[in-house]
Amino acid sequence: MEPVQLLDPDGRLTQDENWPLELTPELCRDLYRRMRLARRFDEQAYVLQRQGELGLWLQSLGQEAAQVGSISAVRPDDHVFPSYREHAAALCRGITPAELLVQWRGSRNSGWDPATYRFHIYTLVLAAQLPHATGYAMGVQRDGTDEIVLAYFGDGAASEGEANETFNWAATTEVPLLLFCQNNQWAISTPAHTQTRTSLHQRAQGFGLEAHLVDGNDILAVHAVTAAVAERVRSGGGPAMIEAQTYRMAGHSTSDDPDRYRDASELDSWKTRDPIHRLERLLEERGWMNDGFRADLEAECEVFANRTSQECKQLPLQDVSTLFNTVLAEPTPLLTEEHRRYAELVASFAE
Amino acid sequence: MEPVQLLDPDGRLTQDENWPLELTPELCRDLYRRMRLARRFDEQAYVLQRQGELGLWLQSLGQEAAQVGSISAVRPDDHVFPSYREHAAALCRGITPAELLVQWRGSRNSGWDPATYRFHIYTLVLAAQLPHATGYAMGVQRDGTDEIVLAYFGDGAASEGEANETFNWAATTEVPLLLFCQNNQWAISTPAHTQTRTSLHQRAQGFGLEAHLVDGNDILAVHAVTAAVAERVRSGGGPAMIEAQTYRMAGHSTSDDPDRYRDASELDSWKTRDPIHRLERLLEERGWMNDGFRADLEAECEVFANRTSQECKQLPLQDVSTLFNTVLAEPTPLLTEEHRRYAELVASFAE
Amino acid sequence: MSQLTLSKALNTGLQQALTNDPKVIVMGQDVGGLGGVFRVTDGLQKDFGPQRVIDTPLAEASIVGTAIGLALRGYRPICEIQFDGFVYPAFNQIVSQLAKMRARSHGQLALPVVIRIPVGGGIGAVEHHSESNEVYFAHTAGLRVVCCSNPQDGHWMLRQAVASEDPVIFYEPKRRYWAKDEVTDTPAESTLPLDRARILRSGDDLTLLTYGGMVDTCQRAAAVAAEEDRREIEVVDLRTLSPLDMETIAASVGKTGRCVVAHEAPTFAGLGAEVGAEITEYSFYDLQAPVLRVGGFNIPYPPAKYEDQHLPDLDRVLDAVDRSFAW
Amino acid sequence: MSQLTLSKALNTGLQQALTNDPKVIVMGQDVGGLGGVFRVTDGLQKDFGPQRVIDTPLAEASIVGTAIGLALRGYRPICEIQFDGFVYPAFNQIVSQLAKMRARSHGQLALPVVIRIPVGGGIGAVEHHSESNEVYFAHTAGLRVVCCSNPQDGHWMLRQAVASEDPVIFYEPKRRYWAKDEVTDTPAESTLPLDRARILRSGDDLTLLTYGGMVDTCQRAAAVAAEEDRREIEVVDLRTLSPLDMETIAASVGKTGRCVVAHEAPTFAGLGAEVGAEITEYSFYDLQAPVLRVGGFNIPYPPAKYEDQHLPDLDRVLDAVDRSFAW
Ligand SMILES: Cc1ncc(C[n+]2csc(CCOP(=O)(O)OP(=O)(O)O)c2C)c(N)n1
Ligand SMILES: Cc1ncc(C[n+]2csc(CCOP(=O)(O)OP(=O)(O)O)c2C)c(N)n1
Ligand SMILES: [Mg+2]
Ligand SMILES: [Mg+2]
Repeated sequence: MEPVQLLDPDGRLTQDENWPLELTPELCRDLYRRMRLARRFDEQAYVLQRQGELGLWLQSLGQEAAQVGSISAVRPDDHVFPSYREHAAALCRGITPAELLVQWRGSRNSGWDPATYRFHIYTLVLAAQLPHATGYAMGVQRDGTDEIVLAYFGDGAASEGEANETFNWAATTEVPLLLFCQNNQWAISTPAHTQTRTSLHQRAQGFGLEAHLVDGNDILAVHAVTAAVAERVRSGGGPAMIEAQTYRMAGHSTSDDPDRYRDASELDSWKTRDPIHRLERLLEERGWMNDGFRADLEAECEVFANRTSQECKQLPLQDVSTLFNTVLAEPTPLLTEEHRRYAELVASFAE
Repeated sequence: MEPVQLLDPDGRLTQDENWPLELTPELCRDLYRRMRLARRFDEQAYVLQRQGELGLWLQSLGQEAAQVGSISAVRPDDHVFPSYREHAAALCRGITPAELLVQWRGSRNSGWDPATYRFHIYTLVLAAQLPHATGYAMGVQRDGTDEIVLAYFGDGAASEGEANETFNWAATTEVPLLLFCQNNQWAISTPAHTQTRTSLHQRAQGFGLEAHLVDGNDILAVHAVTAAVAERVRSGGGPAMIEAQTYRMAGHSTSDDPDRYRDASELDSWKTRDPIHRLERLLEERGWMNDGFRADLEAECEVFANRTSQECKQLPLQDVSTLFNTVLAEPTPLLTEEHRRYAELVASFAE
Repeated sequence: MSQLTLSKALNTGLQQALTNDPKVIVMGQDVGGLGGVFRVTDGLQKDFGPQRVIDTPLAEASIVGTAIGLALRGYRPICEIQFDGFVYPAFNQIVSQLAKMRARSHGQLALPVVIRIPVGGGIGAVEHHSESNEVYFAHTAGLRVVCCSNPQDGHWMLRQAVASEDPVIFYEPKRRYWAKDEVTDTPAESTLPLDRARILRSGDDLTLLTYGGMVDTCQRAAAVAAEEDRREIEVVDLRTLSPLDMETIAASVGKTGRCVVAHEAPTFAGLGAEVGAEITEYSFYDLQAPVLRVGGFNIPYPPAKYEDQHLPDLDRVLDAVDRSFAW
Repeated sequence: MSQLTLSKALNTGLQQALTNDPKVIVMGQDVGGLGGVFRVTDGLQKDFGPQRVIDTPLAEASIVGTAIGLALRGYRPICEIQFDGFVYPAFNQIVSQLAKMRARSHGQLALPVVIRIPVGGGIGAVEHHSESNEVYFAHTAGLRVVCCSNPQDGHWMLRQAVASEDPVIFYEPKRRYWAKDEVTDTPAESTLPLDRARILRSGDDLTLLTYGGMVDTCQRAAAVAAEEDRREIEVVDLRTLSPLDMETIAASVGKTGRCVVAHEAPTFAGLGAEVGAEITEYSFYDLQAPVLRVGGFNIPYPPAKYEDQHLPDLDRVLDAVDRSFAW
């Protein structure tokens, strides 16, 4: 099956009557801007890691269309359950660079308040967020509101039992859940064909989910498909799944060495399908991007990069007491005693 | 989709060119005899439980065609991984009543040597045997022999992560595994439609498995489909799945009270589709069952039932030392000491 | 005040919780029409409907995982795991998600989820149906682990667990489900907070610590010791396994100088080890003998016909008591 | 004899195991082309092919579950779990199947499966990548649980684990992967069986028991104590966590009369509790102070910037030593 595509790698619009999209300059510029900011942020975070300011960084390089295209197609009050590489999506929700980076700096395990952004904290245990998203959607269903839940996961995570239980549980309970898989072709060094024999959207269909395959580097297709499917989910059509074919253009993380397992030519071929590039071509061809917009955006990107650097370096450490106070609602006598003894020991050295 | 059916509930042969079956009196009599023996055994085990000779019994009543039809269609050297209700299948492999009952009497956790019968011990943790079957098939694959592995599971177990991981793992590794699901409509009190939205064979297809739906109360269909699929698996066609639609005519176990959750009319309707009954009709109609055969079989059933009773009541208890000696290859000092101390205590009371 | 079995006392506890707070949800395998295999949820679906008393698919990881999601949405789910030995598919969700969410979110996210687990042996069940796995969860920071032993405690501890902002692993000893006793409609004077142990019988000579299915055995042991050996044994029902109520425990052992811990779980790295290690630190100079442990053998739970040997009985508890006095 | 890092010593151990027995199989996520995230399986797939060094789908339950099946077929699989915090999806297979198969089959079925788990903190990793969960498995009857601390032990313990007929949970301390030391080509005189602890430094004043990533810290603590306080501390690397080598441990504590147990895992119901409880029973009258435990705090593993505080360091170990002497 061919993925849904509305914009080809050369920036030419293609036709697909099943997925209408009202194409406006504003929409295109907005999507383009968000992708550019996300990529600039990602580059900067990479640099920060190389400078030793972050312990680790997992780049979203190449997946901007999949993330921006999807999250921009749901409502701000739709709750999102990300995996751990959804930086572009997080930025779209207004999460700040500081909030995003603090986890990777090693100062916190999560940086933002999920309630503020309706964006759950990152989940590093693969697929573990998917039952959470399903349960949250069960709550929405019981509340009788018209929110939906959007959950991200990867091609690797799809092999976990919990991911497949989710396909099944969601299908049988008919919750308002939209499962969005970024198939970026790799799970660390493991190619997608080692994970699965069929395309993941076909698997989801087998469970009874409405499921679609979309060119994940075509932001117009991602946006159009997500918007249409989200509305069906919202209006009681039951849960659905979207598989976006995209590519992890960087290594798995800054600790990874992709040269050990994949050919440079593969990356080269995906570079010709860069998601930002093709929307840029469209904007240029249509004359929807003038010099002013271009210059403003370049400047905005640089400001954002600088802010990212600065915020990162200024990130505060919490007091160690937070560790003892956030295990349970109230610290237990054991924790209190442990904390007391530790403080005493530290104090004894300070003397 | 309609399940494959070769013999209708009234014992009339139907046509299905996709699933040829060489119908002989010998085959039909053999299958009939095995089903009758299995049912008689099952009834007797039920009685033994009610007499207090067994702690628990899970009847296979109504599932004889699914089990006998499938296991008789694979080779004796094909390794089988059962769940816990495969009594009819176990009997076909020559496992004795004593070996089958000892677990339910509470004297052992398993009663037979899996190597002798190429039939693994029962697994009570739902779906946990499925990765084992897959791994065993990986071994067969590496050994380069033409055995296949047959694994049984239920409609309830299919909801577990491990079952779905198995669908996926088997499909990607292309192991010689035949997954056989007895969809008996219930998982204790939970109906199949609470477990899954689609038919389970459709789900398996979504993973890329060859999968078929068969009337599980039609032993000819089960036998024909299993035989054909098993040969495809054997000849390198990759793993496959068969879903047999059948019915658990008894409660989940002797501890269960099915009246709490299901309508008597449902059972009545399935009684008209009894698997033994319909093959009997065919045998009668064709004149393949004379009085001698009938009388012999009745007698054999009674002998078997008596043997079942007797063997059960004579089941020995092992010495308690077995408990300490089968934890690891060698008992650890802790276990030795624990055993010694316990024996001493017991001895002190004997004095 | 009524005479209820433990099963019924838990049932009425759930009923109260469902009545008092519309956010409370009961979910699990066969909890609806069947009322659960131990009938603890009997009739609840009829009273509160299938939206609040949910018959789930057969998938423990998702039962706990979706409960976490429901809690994030503001609900208070009570999950039933059908038997102790079937909680392991949910282990990942419990240990890496449920237990850690508060810490991972630096206090922003609370998960008031209760996981009810029928626990332990003594009912002649087949394998995987008689296990005592409390220490896996006790060792896991971020969970409360409690175990009731009688109808009154079962009822009130369950209501307290539902009211708690923390995730609670709530153990119910199977062999006590049909034991009857008085249950009060309002908290009694004797009703303790969830994090306190209960002194069931006081005595000056030895402290016998236990919980769940072994409480009855230990009380009988104390009676025998009093009658036959004039030994006054203080019996403490721990009730809360994590955190431990060390105040009560230490006070008792400080007084008696001798201590035996009895549980069904294997002793090796069992809860008795923790209790023993802590007591020894608290009361080193007061101890007349090491804290002795009596537990199930260090083997996988044996076939039913051996459980009377495997589970510590009166004789094995009294033997440990004797050994303590003989030290 | 060569100077190897722990990672390389394990790698050559696997190489030997694969060479010596065609039934040995290495399997896990990214163990092939990548050679594992810690390079322990580096080059093995090239040498032994993808049928024997298997890049699996991303599903821990199935990694262990299919290894069980392979073992039933006569293979000897060595599974890699990528990080400690990702073993929980396989918990059901490990605890209810792998550990129990021998007992469930009354001795008929052996499962010679090794599960390698990089363990513990100290490498500045993100959450779930620094946990110490050994006690979950130590408490589980039917498993051997071991932990190496240096290249020579890593190499030989791994080969012994592969040769064992029992399932072995094999822990490798991450922060020691790049520590170099001599590894012999044949068993050295000092090579111990898998079920023995190793006395690393002898001393008469106090026994310091530890394992894995903490061994180095404890050896430094002993050196400081000797130098600054003239205290002779006996340092014991437990190596085997289940079963414990109580013979070695008890002999040491019988001699010194004081004992501290140090590990990275939280103390509550941690392995130190078991060690402490057993020692106290063995050596009650010899003990000058209670067995003291030093461990990670009883919290979920904290963010990386706090791990130097969370993990017991020289100061916390020495503080426990001081407290023991001050008792
Ligand atoms: C349960 C679990 N097992 C293993 C890991 C280690 N791990 C981290 S990321 C990763 C690959 C994930 O691939 P995918 O789901 O495709 O997401 P991507 O990294 O490509 O975004 C692995 C194996 C983990 N985080 N969780
Ligand atoms: C992991 C696990 N969870 C729960 C149970 C308890 N249990 C035993 S049988 C059963 C229903 C199984 O239904 P199904 O798979 O359809 O098999 P059937 O009993 O119908 O043959 C349940 C829930 C179990 N054995 N294992
Ligand atoms: Mg991926
Ligand atoms: Mg069923």
